[in-house]
Amino acid sequence: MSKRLFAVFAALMIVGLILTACGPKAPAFECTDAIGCLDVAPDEPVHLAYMLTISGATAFLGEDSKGAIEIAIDDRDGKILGHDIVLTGEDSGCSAEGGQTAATKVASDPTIVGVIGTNCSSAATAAIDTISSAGLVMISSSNTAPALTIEGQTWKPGYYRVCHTDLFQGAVAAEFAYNELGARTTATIHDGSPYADQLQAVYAKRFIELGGEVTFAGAVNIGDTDMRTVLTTVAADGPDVLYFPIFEPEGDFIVAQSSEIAGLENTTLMGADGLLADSFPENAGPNSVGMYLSGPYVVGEAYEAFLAKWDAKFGGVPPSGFHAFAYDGTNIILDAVEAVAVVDEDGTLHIGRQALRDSMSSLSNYDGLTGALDCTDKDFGVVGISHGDCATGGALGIFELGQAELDGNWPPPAIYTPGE
Amino acid sequence: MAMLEINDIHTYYGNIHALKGVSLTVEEGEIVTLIGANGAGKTTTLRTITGLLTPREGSITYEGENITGIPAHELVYKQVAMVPEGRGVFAKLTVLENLEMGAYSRNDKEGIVSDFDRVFSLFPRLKERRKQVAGTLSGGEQQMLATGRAMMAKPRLLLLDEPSMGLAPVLVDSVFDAIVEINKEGTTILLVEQNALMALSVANRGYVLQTGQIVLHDDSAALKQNEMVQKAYLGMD
Amino acid sequence: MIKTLQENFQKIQKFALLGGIVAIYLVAVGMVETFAQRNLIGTSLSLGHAFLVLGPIGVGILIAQAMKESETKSIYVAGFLAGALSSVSLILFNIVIQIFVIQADPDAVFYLRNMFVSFTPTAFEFLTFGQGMVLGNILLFLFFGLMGMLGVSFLRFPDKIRRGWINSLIWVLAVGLFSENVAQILRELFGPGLGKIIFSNKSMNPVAAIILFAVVFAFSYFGLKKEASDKWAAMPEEKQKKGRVFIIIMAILFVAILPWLVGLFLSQALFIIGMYVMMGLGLNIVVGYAGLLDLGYVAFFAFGAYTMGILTTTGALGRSDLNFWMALPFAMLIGVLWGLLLGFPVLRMRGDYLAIVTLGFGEIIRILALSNWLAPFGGGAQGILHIPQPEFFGLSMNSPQAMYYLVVLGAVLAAFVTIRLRDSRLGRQWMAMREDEDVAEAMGINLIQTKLLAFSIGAAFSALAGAIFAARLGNIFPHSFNILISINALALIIVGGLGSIPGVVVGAIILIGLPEMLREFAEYRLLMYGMLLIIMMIVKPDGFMPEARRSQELRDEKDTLPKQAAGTEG
Amino acid sequence: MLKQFLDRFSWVDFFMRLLQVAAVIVIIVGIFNSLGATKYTSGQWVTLVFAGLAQGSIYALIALGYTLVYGILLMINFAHGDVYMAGAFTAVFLANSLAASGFLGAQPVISVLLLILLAASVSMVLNVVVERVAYRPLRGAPRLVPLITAIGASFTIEYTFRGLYGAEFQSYPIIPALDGQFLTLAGFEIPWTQIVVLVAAILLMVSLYFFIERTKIGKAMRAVSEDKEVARLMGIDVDKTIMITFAVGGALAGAAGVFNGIFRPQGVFFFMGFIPGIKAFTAAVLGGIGNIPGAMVGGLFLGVFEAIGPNLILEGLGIPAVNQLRDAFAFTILVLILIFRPQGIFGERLAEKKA
Amino acid sequence: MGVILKTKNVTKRFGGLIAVDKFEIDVQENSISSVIGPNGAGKTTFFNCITGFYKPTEGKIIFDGHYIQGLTTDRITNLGISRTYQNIRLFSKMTAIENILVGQHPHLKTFWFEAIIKNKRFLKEEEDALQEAIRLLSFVGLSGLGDQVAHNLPYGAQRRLEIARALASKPKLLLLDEPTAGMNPNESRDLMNFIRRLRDELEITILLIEHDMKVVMGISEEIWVMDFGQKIAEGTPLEIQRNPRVIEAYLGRGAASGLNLEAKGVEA
Repeated sequence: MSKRLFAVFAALMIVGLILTACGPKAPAFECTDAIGCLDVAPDEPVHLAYMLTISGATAFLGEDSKGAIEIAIDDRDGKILGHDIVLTGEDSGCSAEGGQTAATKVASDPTIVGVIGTNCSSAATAAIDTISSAGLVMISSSNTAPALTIEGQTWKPGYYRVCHTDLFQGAVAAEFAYNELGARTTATIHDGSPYADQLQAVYAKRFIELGGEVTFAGAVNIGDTDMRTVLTTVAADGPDVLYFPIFEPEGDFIVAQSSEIAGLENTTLMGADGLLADSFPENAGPNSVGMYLSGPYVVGEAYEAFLAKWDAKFGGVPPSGFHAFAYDGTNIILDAVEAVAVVDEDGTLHIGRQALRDSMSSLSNYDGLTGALDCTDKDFGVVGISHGDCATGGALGIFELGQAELDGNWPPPAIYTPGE
Repeated sequence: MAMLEINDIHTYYGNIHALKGVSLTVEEGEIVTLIGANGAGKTTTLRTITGLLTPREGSITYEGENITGIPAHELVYKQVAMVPEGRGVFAKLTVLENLEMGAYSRNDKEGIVSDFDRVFSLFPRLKERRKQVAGTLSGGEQQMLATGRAMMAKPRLLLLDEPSMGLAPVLVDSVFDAIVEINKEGTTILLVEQNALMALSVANRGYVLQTGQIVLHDDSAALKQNEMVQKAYLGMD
Repeated sequence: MIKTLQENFQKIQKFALLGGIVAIYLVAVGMVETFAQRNLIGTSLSLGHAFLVLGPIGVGILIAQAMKESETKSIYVAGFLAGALSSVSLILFNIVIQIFVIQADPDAVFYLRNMFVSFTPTAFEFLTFGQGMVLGNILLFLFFGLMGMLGVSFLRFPDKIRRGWINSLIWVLAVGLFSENVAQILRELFGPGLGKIIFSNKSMNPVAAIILFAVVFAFSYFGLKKEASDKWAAMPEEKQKKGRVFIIIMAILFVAILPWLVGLFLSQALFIIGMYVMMGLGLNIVVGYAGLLDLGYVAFFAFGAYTMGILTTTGALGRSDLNFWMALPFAMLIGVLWGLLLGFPVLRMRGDYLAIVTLGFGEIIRILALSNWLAPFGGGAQGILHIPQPEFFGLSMNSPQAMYYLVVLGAVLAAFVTIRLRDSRLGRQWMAMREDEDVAEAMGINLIQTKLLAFSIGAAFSALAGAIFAARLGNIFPHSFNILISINALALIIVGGLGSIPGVVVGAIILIGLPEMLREFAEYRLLMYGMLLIIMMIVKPDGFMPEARRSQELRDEKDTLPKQAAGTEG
Repeated sequence: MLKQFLDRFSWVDFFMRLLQVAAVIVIIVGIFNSLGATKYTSGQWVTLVFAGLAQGSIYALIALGYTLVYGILLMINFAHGDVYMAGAFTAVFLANSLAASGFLGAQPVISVLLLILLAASVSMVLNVVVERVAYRPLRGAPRLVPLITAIGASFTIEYTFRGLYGAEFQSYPIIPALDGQFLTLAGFEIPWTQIVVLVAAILLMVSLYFFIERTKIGKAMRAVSEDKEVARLMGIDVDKTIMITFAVGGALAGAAGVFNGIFRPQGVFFFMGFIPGIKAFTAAVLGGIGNIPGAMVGGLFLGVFEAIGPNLILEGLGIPAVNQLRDAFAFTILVLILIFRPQGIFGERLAEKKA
Repeated sequence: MGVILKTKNVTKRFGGLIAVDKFEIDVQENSISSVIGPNGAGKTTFFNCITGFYKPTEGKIIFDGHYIQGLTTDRITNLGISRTYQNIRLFSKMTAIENILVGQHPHLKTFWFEAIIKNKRFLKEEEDALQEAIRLLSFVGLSGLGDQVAHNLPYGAQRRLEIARALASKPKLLLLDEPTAGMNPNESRDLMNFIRRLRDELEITILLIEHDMKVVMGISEEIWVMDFGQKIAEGTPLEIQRNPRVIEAYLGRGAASGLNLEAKGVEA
């Protein structure tokens, strides 16, 4: 090794050592938390992360949630307990491998307090293990797979969700169809996503339990544009109700093309929260008049204000229907941080990770954009014990679309809620 | 002033030095032939002249104008045409369409029509087959088509690359007859040929190319008598 | 000088237009605005700035290249001019935003933000440095001019300084860009302190940046790398040999301890890279050696994963309760069988017909896995859940670090088999078939056998990768097996250099590793990936590590013959 | 005799034959069962066929771009589906403005022509730029290299447009003049939108055919596709001709984007080109890639086949949720056809050019 | 000396086009013979029928006691027919040695798995094959060029390499398709002598397609003349040169009279 080379190495080493030596002094605070504490120095921000689907065909889901998270942070002027809030994000995609990789990224950053995400249940299924063992909390705006919060199934400590599971929504939709619409036959269509598949299965099960008959359980693929073939198959039996809990644009195609198919004249169309966005009637066209959507019953002044903020910040309206959950989820985490953080005199925060989980798990009667939320454990009997399911199910409703919605009125009136 | 003047061109294929300083001239009205072994650089010379290749050094002057490195398709507009080696007819186009492509550089509709007749009178076989797809022609007919197609550009200088290659002996004569005929009508010809005997018998002058360099240059008659040429290219001992 | 400028004005205009297009593109797709939030150094230099100046700096470089012969001073002036002119597009952009967005009524038909989502007041703010319409645009103009001069300086500084400071700049930007990963590595090595000092909120501390800049500059300026390599060359043969052995041992050690140096996330990235190396090696046999363009390679990956899932899962779909190690050979075997089965119908197809048919197979398999029809066997849309992780002497390999070793082993196995086969009769058969199928057959080669061997050996590695993937993930869904995997695998072997084994590794690091490290760029990640593919192929069409040919006739005296070559006439 | 037979016996041929027979049997059984069940009315079949034709004409227009480029450069322009998206995505904003201002209702024909003009120009320019940036520097590179840049171009275009126009879904407005209008043909009702699209697409295709066959530029394109070097010797500017080819292909794709918006207005977003792109490529291969009438027929064939196939064949085999399998079915048909005819429906036999 | 290759009634149609029309030849063992005829007469198609590239529409081909019509190319090669191509078709990105090694394929027996474990048999066979390849390389006069990538070789060397590759399969019958195309008279003469050596030293039967009449007449023992797919004449060089049909359809008067002298000159 030449002398000069050595000199440079030596200089590097010295600089490194000095820098290490000058590191922050050990805090006086003593952490007693079971899974450790997170310390935020006075000049450091509180670090939130999101894991959403930002790229690919489902990017609109991620954009929807991400915007809501940013608005939630803006609502606090970007500050919590005197610290800035930073939001960093990972693209988890709508896939298991994306979820897992994003989770390892998040888990390897010890400054992160909590995670908002994921959009897709498959991503969450693969991420939950890593997130949980890293001591983080994670709250989802649109994971609806029931297994995620059921003890003994996929659930792991630290996982929460704001949205209702398929078990609620599918059942509500089936009851509405059977009881209110008086339907006795029904057909379903899913799009191959675990979400829609699950939801239509729950719906069909409940519908049969009520005494109805499922004439056809069909499916399309994400990316399909021509729904005439599947609609023709549906039309062959002429069911009373067609339930298709899928997303845009496939849902748009089904609605728009249904009028071309002979035999569907007497079939009522019913979609789910995947279509509950204000762009839907405009996209789907006049056929959307008279159809029903099941979904979160999000109304009220707070929500109107939220939409106004969205319009100001991003222009237009959110691209999908889960933003309100993302907004609530962000607030739940931040509120929990506020509740459990120990503040030193110099402004240093100490956040016990287990304490944060406990705080979130004990949350009840929380007044969110999406109604009253309750994250405590619940017993679902046969299904199992559920943890971290914040949605009460009370915030679900069935909406009827009319000409007014087509003309730009949003949201549509809820004509049925399960309590009634 | 010579019609075509090539001055010390060096052409490379990648790193391969194919032409190492070739110089030659063609006077108006002549038939000049370029003979040499395979790989000597004959085709490379023609390709460099027409702009399919660009020389790294040296210059090419055509009628006093520097045409070094000019894109091949622009040279045609200066009435220089080439019949490529292996004929290169457009196999899926009809005979007529092939000829039309030959006249691509021209816009004078009447002139083109009259040149069709000229080509057909030179090669009557083509007239019979003008609606036929060129790929179904026999080798000799394809050579006629390729030559006729080049004539459609109304060239003042015609470059011919191995017109006798792969032809039956019986056809070689008629191809060379046509070359002489074209020349008589006023087209200058630079002929690259493997068959040195035939080439020298129609050409006024000849150049001998060896491994990328001109080694000999003389009148055809003199070249025929040259001992080296006789041994190497005419196959006489 | 004026004269030189006049002479070159056309070039200046042309390059300025080019730079302007690049600049407006980056702004219009929203990259500049989005990345303005992401600081590289301190709070003043953001990634948005780095993107913004790409245009003018590039213009400067082009100018310096095109005007090589001119005197230095006029080149700088030309660079300034061209850079400044390239800002015109952005000035126009600013005016458009001012009129059609900021001052327009959001409900008006011509309210441009309805169409162009990145035409935002924030972008305007950023581009005008917050100084308003007039002053802001003037500043922008001057700033771009300076950046043009900066670009010129890349080529015009004295050589030593030039190299030094370009290297330093690259290093500083790279560390700023990969701050999270660098910080993570520092954390693993030195604890949390150092990283916190160098980075704050992903951005590099200015002092640290200056130190890094200085160090790299010193390295380059004093030519330490060259000195070292000169010394190496001067060493006696024997010492070099020893040195080589030492380096190889160090490399193996490095690979072995790597996951523990880089932490959880980068280990996961390494795991994915390793998986793709394995697949790439398999696909390299099919495409690189045998010349069969296979766009449906993901199918075998899926078979491996599903076999692993079905054989080991404890869920309802489980068919047996094998453990990972027992299921692994079955996964490979199933891969091989399907390689044969799918290879069969396409034996007679060539080139692009083969490509579309294999692409079709990939899709068919995915759709079937998704279908209600086969859901009783493969779980349909719900996938297969709860696939146990492998155990190694009782230890569950549930971390990416542990699985990393598994894929490294798999990749080494794949490389070993590939090398051995390449240098054998079968390898020559494949290559002959790739060069000319008909002539290869006329050499007595049985094409059917040879093709099927390529398909099935390639499939075996893909299935192996799939099986490991399933075990790492714990859950598999049909959506994971989309065409992107085939495309990635194909792209990485071509970018690396078709037929080259080190090329597969390099390709995987660039095309799989880099995007993983750049995850935070989310919506622009695939955009950059796409551009990267184009640029890399244009710069290096033969790949980064083109396949090398062995010397066989003159085995010991390498390079003694001068390159024999002659015209390709004829 | 036996020995001679055994020498010539090929397992591949045997299995191919077996596969062919099996496929035919399965298809016949499927059709027999489906039709035997009389589940669908003849009106429903006709609906499907016409929807398939309209869809197929869009495939065909995109496929022409693939085939033109393939013919001239022997490369798969993988980004072509995204070129289609670019036109459709850009024109949707104009379409909505036209609808909002009422012009679309008042002057539907002019409006649609305007839309086609805009979409075709955008796609055309984009395709030319892609050629200039991503393909031209690679003339003469190994064949797989342009495929990779094409894939790169595909990503670049998709995410550029996502950056420009956002990730939301847009929809074309419904043209009032065609809304809910049906043509009654032999007692069957067919939506006018589909008829318009089909007729317009066929018109475009026929004019393209004449352009290629009759005009000087068209002939030059054919000449270049056969031999670039000789074409240059004829005075044909090869780069320019290739550029024109890309321009024509791009314009057709852009027009297809608007046609798509007429008969199926929803789902306009940055990823919309991917699947039609692959389907159109499939159609081009079905027809014999490089062959222009082949691309047209291949497109229409694929459109109709995937529209009626699942219900007609798969359902009769007792498979549940058949529509989910439509793409798998389309690809299976492709594989079967290529097994029967390895060169596609109209392709030339490659095998005859062996030695 | 027996007949090594016999074709009976061989016909090949492409659609309506008859490329080869009931063509019959008998090639004597250990002979050198030629098929000549105008361009497009069907000579190469005929070769393709023999080597299995095409399946003859009708007719039989008997090689060394086997009926080979309709067999796949690789089987025919394994029976002992090898060929070169009109336009050189080397494996252009492989080295010269590798080209020859591929040519040896019919004689290599190791199983692919042996290559992975590198057992003794594999190593020995590879070494032997390599030595044989080097020997063949020097036989065709290309020593020292073995590690060159084929397409970097000079034209003449490529021709010779193609022959070496064809020889590597140890054929009984070698088909040469225009071997002297693009060669000057000197080179052609060298090649003629080389072909004779092949026959004399390796005892290979040789069948040529050739345009260079000096070569054909100087070297062939028997010639078949083909025109429009049909055989219009057969016989010794002398008989062919005098055959009026051949002169009319193919040779032309001038060429025929000149050739006689030339041919004699070569033999001298």
